[in-house]
Amino acid sequence: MKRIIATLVVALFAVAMAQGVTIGVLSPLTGGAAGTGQAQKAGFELALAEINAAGGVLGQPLEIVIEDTKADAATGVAAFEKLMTEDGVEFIAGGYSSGVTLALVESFRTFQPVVSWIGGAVSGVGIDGFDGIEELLGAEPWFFHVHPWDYQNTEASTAFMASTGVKSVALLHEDSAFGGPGAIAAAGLLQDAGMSVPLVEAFKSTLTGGTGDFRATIAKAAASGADALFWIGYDSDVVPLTSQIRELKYDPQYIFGAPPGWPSEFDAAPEAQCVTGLIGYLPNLPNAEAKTFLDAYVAMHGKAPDNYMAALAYAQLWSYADAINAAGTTDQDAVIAALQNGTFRSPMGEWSFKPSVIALHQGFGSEMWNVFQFQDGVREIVWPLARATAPLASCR
Amino acid sequence: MRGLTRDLVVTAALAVLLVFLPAVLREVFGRASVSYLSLATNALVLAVLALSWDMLARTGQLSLAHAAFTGAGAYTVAVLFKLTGAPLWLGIPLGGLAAAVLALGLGSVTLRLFGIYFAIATLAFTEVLKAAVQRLPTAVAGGAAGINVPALFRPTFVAGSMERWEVAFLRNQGYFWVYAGLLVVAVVISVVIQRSRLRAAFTAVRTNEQVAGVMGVNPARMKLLAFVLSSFVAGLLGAVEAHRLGSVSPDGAFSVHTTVLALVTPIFGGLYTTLGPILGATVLAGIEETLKRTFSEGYLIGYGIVLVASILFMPRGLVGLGSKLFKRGGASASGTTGERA
Amino acid sequence: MDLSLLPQAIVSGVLASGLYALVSVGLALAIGVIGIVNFAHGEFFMVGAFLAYQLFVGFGFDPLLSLLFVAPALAVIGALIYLSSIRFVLRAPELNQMLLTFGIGIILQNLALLIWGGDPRTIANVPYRSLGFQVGGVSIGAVPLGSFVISLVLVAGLYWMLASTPLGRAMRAVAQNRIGAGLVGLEVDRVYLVAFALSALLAGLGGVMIGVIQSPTPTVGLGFTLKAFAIVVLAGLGNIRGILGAALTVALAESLVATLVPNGDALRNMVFFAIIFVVLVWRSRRVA
Amino acid sequence: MGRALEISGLRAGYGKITVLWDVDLHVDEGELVTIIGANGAGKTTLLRTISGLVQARAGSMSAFGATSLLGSSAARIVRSGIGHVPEGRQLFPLMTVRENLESGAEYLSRAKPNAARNRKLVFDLFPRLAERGAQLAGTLSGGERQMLAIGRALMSDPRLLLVDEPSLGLSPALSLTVFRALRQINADGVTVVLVEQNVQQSLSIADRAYVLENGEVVKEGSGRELLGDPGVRAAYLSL
Repeated sequence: MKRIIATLVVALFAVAMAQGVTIGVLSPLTGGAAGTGQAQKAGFELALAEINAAGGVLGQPLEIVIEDTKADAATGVAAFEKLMTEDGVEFIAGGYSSGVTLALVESFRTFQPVVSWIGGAVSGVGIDGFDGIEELLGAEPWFFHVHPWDYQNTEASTAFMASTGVKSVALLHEDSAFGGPGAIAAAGLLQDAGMSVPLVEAFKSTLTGGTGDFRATIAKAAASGADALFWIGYDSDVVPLTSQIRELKYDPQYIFGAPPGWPSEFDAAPEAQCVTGLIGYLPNLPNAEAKTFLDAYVAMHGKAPDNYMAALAYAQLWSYADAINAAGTTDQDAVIAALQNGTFRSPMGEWSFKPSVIALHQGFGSEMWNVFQFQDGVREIVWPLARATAPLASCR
Repeated sequence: MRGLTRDLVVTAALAVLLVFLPAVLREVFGRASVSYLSLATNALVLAVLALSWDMLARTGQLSLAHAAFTGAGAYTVAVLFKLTGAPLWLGIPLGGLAAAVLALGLGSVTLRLFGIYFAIATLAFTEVLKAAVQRLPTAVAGGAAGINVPALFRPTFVAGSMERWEVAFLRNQGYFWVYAGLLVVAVVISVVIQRSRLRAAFTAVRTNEQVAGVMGVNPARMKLLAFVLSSFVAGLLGAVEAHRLGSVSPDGAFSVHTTVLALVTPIFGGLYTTLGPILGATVLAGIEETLKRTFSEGYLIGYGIVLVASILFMPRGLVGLGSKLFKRGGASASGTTGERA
Repeated sequence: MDLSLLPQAIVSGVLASGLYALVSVGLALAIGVIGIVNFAHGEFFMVGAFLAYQLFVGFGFDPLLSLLFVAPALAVIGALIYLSSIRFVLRAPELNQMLLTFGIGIILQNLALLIWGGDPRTIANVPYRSLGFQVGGVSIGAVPLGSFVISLVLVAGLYWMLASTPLGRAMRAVAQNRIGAGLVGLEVDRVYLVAFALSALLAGLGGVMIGVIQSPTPTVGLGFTLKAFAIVVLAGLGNIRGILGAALTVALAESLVATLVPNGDALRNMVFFAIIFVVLVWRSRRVA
Repeated sequence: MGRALEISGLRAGYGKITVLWDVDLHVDEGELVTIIGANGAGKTTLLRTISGLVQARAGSMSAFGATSLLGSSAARIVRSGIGHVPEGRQLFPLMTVRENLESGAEYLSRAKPNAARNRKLVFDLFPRLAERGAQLAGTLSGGERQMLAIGRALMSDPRLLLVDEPSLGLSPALSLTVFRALRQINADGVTVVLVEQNVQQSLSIADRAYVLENGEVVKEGSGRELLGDPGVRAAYLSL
């Protein structure tokens, strides 16, 4: 115990010297969710460099302190408390994992800093007997949620499915907290939109202990005779799923997936051809900043962002900088008002915080989502039509 | 029994120390004591987990089922509050009890498994239990999304008379005390084992079951006893964790990570002792946090190096190193001896 | 229940046993010969997968070609790890070995995170990854078939090596009686070194296959490691031939349940581990 | 005749326990030397230290003129011509009798060319082993295991053979067979050092003998002398 305390004292003095505005970031930098955390970190670093190059915040350089949550609840809480009590931050950014977010609810309520939170998409809306993040935190005036809620993801997915004109959809979903509730909501919405759902089938994701043999599930989807395949899973499921669909000669009209990210370099794989997916950011979005973000990102990190979380983190930090500058103070109520009323820049286009089903401040909604299709190695935007760069092609 | 009395006195002193530690931290560090208290609590959790695993290991049962018992404790609490309006503190003892009953069942069918066979069987049991819990009706066990669990402590903020961090301090102090209580319970159980005939019996079962039988020790009964005591503590721990972390889910509650930490920590600290797991938890938690605060990237590489180095340079753990340092020149045990598990 | 899918389920299950056997043989060798419970074995898969990825990105190597480089590379890595740490704990209690190899696993995993980042990667162009042949209404995948054949060859080769070569007999001798092995002139330490390097090499082969069918990530080895441990134990420690039967049993059961039961794929791990548990318990009671 | 083995000031033990205290002994080429002593006197440890299974703490050892053997691995010791039939036999239980025998010669370039000759020699000594060639060593009887252990050591073409308690657990008839075989081996030119509980039997075939007590050599003499020694008779022969 002494040892911990001694080292903590040293750390304490080091951070007590910080000047200007500091934003505390909670991100899973290691462990199974490290891909997401690292993407967020890269986005924050880019935004930070740009913000400070543009004069910083309130005339001082902006600073961020990034804490690794390991996507572990207990670690996340301790990291948050460190940011609040040792680093003395008043603004929190980052955020990922519903388990971590649920564990943070009590602490958030205690300290009530301004929390701008990317992850924790499990709203709880529509799930009986379970309180999700939106139900627990959405009504708090200091809570700002950046990433769309689960039902907004499903809304976008369903709207896209409906736009294709398919009559029936086979729904495959991973069986944990991400795909399970998502599939129930999606099946309902698809049916509401007039499509039939002959198959709703759970599978074991490679992220939660599966070994990536989806043949049995795919065979069932093929046997269901549905026009389109809609799957909800993780990025690491993409390669086995798409290759096994081809291997089993299953040829739905559309293969549509909604993983949190897509594996790097998958664009160049032949399996990618005609696969469609939901994504927040693509460099060929029809707004000026989409391309400049890509260029700046490549200049800083040497490669294109693998995960749209980078763009969300970038947008999140910029919104803080703009709001604090607009408020002209770090006073909490003023910054909340500025965040609430402001319109912010982002690689996804302009955005602002609006009320959602429960939440007072929901950043991106279903309108953020685009559906892209891999066409000859390029991610063409095929939906919504207003942003489309190419028409949707059938896989058959 | 003089040894037992002495150990109980030391335990009582530890308890007193733990009771006052939060106030001391607050006095010394002010608001920063909030996060130190959280880190200390995480170390306590690890200590209880490690000590409870070690109790079982003393009979030679190399369990990879510890997540099953913490998970059982957590789910007992969660389901209890989801289905009934039980009083707040009732779930914790029930969680320990549920884990103990589960252990009795698992223990009695795995009695004749040894070494790695036992380890894999218990790992398999955990995985089956996790999948089964996930597939229970959602109305009962919440399915994949899990279940919310009410907090044990919700200190109220009185504007004007206190600062916000003081509320967090009170909450963390509450949990710290509860875990300190768990640790004391675990230490008392452990010390009673170590200072009674159970110690010789457990050791005999671990080193040679046939010989144990000849000595008049009933190996099956000893193994089950260790299993039940160990998992009871683990179940209590899981139950409190459910309250502290606000929710349970199958992947979180039955994580292999818990199981691995439960075994890594006592090896690091020193196996088959009361002090070893506690020391191991404190030092490992301290090292990880220090590395995390020192290196922004790749701090876990350093953590891995510490583990590797610890085995190479102190094969009997921190406790073994300590006794070597203090008894230098005396009849200190060589580091390489020790029976195979 | 849709019985029309039954033939496909059986074929898929049989072929899937190949990958299971492939990821298990190296571990069987480490446990069987050296008696070391290597918690870092899954990280060897991961390193193998990433090396195949790196060779593809850097030189455009097909994974099959990469096998020729990755396998020896893993053998070297295994040998270095053995020389720098494992050999000091050979006589230590099993638990010490577990902590040591767990530490090595953490180091490898986080080194990979530093080098390749946390995002899933793709070996983008594997011409046979999506290849399947239709035979009488049943699809046979090129990759499962390939890994099935490779693992059959490997297991047979390993079995032959152990039975009929001086090196193999040396490994068996060391495994069966460390003291006796020294007395017949075997440098036990050197045999262990070779066995551990070979175990890592085999893990490298498995890792390349995993890199083909999945996305290399720092944690990609995990799902296979637990199952490989279970298969090795199901086969009986040191029983190389038994790997095939054990892998077939669990793979077939998984495939049948995944196909015939609604939401069966989500039950894969439950079925797998339930079989392991029941067999281990049943066997322990029968023996006694 | 040269010296087959020369040991001086040998000290060895396990962990914190020292078993051997400054042991001096020598064995001439062609001799059959017996070491007797009570349980725990250090006889087995002495053989294990000579053959490299136990690390010596101090002392020196030379065999057939080769010095600085102490501290070598067991594999190097056997290469230098010292075979060991250890306590507990230490066979490979899941290998056949044949494989066990062959393993004795397989890894020694010196012994490999003579494998056929030595195999014949072993089978002549123990015809039972030839019959059981394809059987797994783990399924053999105690006597057969002892024969196999001796046979395996002989396959390494030793010039000096260390034999630890060959009669342990054997019937009188079987142990007689084993002792006869040892005498035969010795007659064929192999130097033998024998540790044995059966003092009467071992002293009667020994050229010389040492008495070990609490890790120290307390007596030395010809087999006949020691058989007649009143102290030895009182302590080890219960006469």
